[in-house]
Amino acid sequence: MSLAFDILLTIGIFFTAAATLGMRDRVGSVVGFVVAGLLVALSWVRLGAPDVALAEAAIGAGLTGALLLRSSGRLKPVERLISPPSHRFIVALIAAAFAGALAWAVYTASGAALYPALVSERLASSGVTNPVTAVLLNFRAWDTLLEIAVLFAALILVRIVAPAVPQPVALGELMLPFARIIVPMCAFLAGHLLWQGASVPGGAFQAGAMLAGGLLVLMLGGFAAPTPRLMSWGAMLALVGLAVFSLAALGAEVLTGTLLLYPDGTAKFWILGIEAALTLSIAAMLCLLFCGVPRRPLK
Amino acid sequence: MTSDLIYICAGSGLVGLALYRLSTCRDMLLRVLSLNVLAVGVAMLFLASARHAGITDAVPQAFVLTGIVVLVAVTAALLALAERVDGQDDE
Amino acid sequence: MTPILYVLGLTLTTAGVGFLLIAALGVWRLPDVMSRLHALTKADTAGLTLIALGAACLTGRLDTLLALGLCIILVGLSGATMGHLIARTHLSETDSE
Amino acid sequence: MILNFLALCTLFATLAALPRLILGPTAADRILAAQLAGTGTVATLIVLGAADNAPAMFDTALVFAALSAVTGLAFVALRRKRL
Repeated sequence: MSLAFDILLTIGIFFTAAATLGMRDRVGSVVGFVVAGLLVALSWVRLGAPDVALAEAAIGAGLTGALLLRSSGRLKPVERLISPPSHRFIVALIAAAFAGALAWAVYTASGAALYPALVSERLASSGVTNPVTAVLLNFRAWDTLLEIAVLFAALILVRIVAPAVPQPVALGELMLPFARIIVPMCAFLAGHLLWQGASVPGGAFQAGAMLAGGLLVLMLGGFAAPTPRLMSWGAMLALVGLAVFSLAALGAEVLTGTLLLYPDGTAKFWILGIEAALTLSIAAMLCLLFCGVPRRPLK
Repeated sequence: MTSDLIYICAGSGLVGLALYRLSTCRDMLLRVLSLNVLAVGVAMLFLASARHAGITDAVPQAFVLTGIVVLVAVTAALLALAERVDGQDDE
Repeated sequence: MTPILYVLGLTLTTAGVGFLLIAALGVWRLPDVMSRLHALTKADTAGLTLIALGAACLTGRLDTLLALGLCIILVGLSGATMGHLIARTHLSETDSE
Repeated sequence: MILNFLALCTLFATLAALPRLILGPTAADRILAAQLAGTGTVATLIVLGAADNAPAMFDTALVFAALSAVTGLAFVALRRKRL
């Protein structure tokens, strides 16, 4: 029965993705992609990766859809396919052959599991009990630091390109009770995910995306217009996460002589401190990626 | 093991679909969507091959998690660029 | 887990799944936006509420009851609000044409 | 076993949103389909969580439930800005 579930799910994902990429209607493509994201989150759950499913849920349901819808309204109508049928046929053949080769290569690769033993061996000294959080913020914290830097680089690019700030229309009086319940719930869930990330699935990224979703509801409902002043504060907050993480890396270097190797016994405090700063900073960055960054210099 | 095979097939199918769309389509939004589908396919291959005896390896999970966050940043940057390019054509 | 709770949970969940399938059928088959909206908002929320209550009975733990209760509230709230907003947008667009 | 079958049914209800999504005809229909798929996904996660007795799935369901309105909200709020 669960095999039937997996088969139906994967067929659904593939079909939705194909329909999404083949539609001529912009709203249809974007909504199709969001629905594909829902199904993909289900498949992460089935693959035993609840941390990834949480992140996909928080980002895919909230931010990606809003971002794509914003752009779909501004871009020109879909251009017709220009490639001639013979060209398309050849490309389809090559893509299918590549996909087949990829499936064969992954399936026959000898999956020597090196990491699980290493992770479970060191988990006790990492300060947390959720192995994914341990990998993200202790064993490979260096990667996470660079990831925040990548987010910040994208933010700088958005600032240079400067897309127009979204101007949501008024949505009527029913929005107020809705926002009054949803926004505090988002903030509460973000805190919950951040705190429980140490032991069970959750963590800074999920919490940050959740918080960004709440802020998007505020912005789209017309309760918090993205003024330049507010956006400057957001940009400041976005920088705080990177700054705290870098300072923590340097502090750990001074204390232990190795970059991002936390002193014995205090790892939990380091991780929680970094995660709290990252949550706020990720929420600010995701929001600014949606509404743009002010171009005038910060005061 | 069979269910892993299903997800491996689906993942590589998504990769193939995304590559086909990337090379036959000129529309910018659809290209950004194709890139997203490509990333989902790769992530699915990663996670499906990370399962050993019912437990999913934590290191690939962390990679995929990082990938999702980076992907949304890349998407936002590309969309901002696409809007700018479309605006340029009008002038 | 007591058998009564188990049977109750299964019954509630099955009923909820039935409601959900009816909602899906309505969205698929009904002729225009307004009637589809009508099928969606009610049957959908009812189905999810029943499923969540059934799941709470099946797991029989208080902390999951809290999470599922929040789920019901959130889905009901966003379903109702979104139904209203979609109808509003649709009406204002058909009026202006 | 019964719960696994029920999960299959909820997944089927989720996928039943696809024809409406593809056929349209108006944009409101597509957003409607997304709303149905969102609720269906939450329901599937809840049934799967009850079947495997894994409360972690309820958290994912909760995240979806809280954010399911954001896409629709973006559609409605940014609607008149269309070119």
